[in-house]
Amino acid sequence: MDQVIRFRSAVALAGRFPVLAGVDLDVARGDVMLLRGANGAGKTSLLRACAGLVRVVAGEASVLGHDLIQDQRAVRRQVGLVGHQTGLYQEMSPLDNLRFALRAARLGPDRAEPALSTLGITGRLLEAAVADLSAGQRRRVALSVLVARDPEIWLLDEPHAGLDAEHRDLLDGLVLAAAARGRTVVMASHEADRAASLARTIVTIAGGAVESVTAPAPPPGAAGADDRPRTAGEVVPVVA
Amino acid sequence: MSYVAGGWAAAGVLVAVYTWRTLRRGRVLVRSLPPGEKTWR
Amino acid sequence: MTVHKGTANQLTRVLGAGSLVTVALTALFGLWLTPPDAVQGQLVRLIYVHPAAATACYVGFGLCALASLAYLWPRTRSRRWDRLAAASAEVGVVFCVITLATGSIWGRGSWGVWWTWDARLTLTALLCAVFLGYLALRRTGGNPESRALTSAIVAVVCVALVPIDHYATSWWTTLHQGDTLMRANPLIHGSQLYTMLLSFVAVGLVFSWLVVHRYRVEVLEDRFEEEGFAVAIAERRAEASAAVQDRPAESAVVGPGPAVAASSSSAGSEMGRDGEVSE
Amino acid sequence: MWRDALLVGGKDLRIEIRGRVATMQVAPYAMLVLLLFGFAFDQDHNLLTQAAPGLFWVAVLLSSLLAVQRSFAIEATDGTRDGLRLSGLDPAGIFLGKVAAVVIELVALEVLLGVGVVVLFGTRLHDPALLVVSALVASVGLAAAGTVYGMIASGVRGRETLLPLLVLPVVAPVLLAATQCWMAALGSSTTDGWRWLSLLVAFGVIYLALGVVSFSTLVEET
Repeated sequence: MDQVIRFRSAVALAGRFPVLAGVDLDVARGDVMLLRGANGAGKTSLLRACAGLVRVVAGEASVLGHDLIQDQRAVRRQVGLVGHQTGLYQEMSPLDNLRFALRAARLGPDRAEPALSTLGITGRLLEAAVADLSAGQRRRVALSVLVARDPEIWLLDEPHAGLDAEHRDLLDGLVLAAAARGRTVVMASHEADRAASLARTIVTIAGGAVESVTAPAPPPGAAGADDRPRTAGEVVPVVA
Repeated sequence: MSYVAGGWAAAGVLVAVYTWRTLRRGRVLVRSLPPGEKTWR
Repeated sequence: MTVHKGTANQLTRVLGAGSLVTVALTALFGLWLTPPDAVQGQLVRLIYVHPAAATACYVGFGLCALASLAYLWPRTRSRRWDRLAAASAEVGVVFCVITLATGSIWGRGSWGVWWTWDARLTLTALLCAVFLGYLALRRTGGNPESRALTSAIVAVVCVALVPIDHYATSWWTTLHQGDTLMRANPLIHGSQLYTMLLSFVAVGLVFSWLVVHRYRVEVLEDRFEEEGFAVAIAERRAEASAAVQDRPAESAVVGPGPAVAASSSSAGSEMGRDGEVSE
Repeated sequence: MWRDALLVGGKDLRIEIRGRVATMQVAPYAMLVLLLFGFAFDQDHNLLTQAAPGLFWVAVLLSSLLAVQRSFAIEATDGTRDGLRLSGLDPAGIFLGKVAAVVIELVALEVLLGVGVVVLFGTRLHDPALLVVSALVASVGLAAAGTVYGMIASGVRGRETLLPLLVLPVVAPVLLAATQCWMAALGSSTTDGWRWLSLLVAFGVIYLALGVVSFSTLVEET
């Protein structure tokens, strides 16, 4: 299977704090991977390391064949990250933001409008300042940048947060369609049931390292599963 | 003559204060090293 | 096996003793044994401090720039150069302040003013301000590698600007001051000359002594950062197993093995740690 | 690089035109500084005319700090810093684009202030070419130095106070040279203005080259 992300004992720092303390991770092309873990476990840092934003200082790390330790910049054109922050210029309109991002990525600015309308940003919203949009709308604009760029790897950090039910379904559809096109999706989410139903692989992170890698659970229903004894590597059903 | 004294004193005081501060910083750091390796190296 | 106190060793003891002796000799000759000058009178005794301090200041800044260049050059990149840059810049600033102070006092004595917009004086003051900015930048913390790189860039630029500052201040002052304040360089000779040379030796020794000590302080601080880092990684790894053990203990016996290796439930690991750096 | 510079510069100017922060805050601030100088010198007309170039450039210098701070404030909201790093733009292009945007803002400000100086202080013109060229070159120098240090300062704690501390001593020769150029251009001194202009050019070239070379490191490390 074609491997797009490979981490071995990867360590990354935020200031002097080791946000990643020895991560081992393999992601295959076309995978939809869910990262789980408590707040501060290192999910966001792992996503940012994949995007070449957090420097890996020890161990091995390569994404799409680029060695992140040698050069963390080369990979950036081929990945897209939607994080807690939208990365949008508040004073500019969604359309201008998208056109800027597309031009920067050497893509045609005419992709902007279709991508925005995919996520329901149309009409008056196209020209309004991003600062005047609601949080959910801003998030949709940020996602439309990803849709317009359609990078090799989609890195999503809490993608469902702040979206209404309709747009959550829309997002799920986009993720599955991307995976079907051969894109790889890695997302961190606390929306366990929703994300787990999308995911083909579930990775649990704790203390800045990968704790377990499992296939997704059968549909939830085995409530109270927490009480039964567990063995290593066993699938932990996720309780909604 | 008082200018000469002032100039020399100013230079002396500045060097003395800086020396004291640097040496003390070093000493404090060395003291907090783990036992058995009480050197700056 | 001697237990060293502080950042001293044989080298610094020799340097320190040499500094003390030469400084004492310079003071003895400079303040008492040499005659007053024909033109400057007693004020000439400042010549045994001011020029040597000014030289030390420039040497410090130059050394900082050279060390920064060596750090920026990929083949010679090493934290040693960064430490040397930090140490020499700080000692350089100390001597820069001494230069400004003694220069100002000398000016007051011979020209009657504490400050004049003399080209060299202005240049030195500008350099002092520039390197104070450099030191402020160094104190901002953050990742040591990033700090070393950015401060090395800043140091090289600061020194690269010296020629521009030099022309600016000298053209400017020749414009402003019709009456030249250039001292007719008093011809010094004999004991005065030797004392002045001695003062350069003394200041040179004090300078190197201070830089060595300051460099070692930097080594120690780096070391504490790195050791703190090793501890932090261990703690970070321990978080994972701690999260498992933190769960309400079903029994008094905390079983190792499978329970630890198993993935922790999201509920269990949610407790205990919260609001950490997740960016 | 040039393409990216145009893109980033255009983006910064577009934001400025939409937000009008610099226009509505920096320009009034600069005018206010001029007005305060007028108060401080107590209507001594000769003195003000003599000092006008210096006062003008001090006002520009202080405003350039604000312009640079603004230029990096827009890169600091809601993850736009990461956006810039992820965008794949050439760092040298980002630098030149941001410098160009600041230069255009500064030149606009200088036109406004220049009119203000003439009205408030009543100065006369002697050598318009020198006046315009030196203003342009000095603006480039100020913007280039400001952008380099703005980038350095934007990543650290206490950036609001660190930026002036880093920038002001460094741009002091620009203040000196630009003032001398203007004094020559306004006929209030007999100094050789074109010689001072060469100093401004040297400063601008040094800082533009420095920014182009170092910006990739600075974007990554701050």
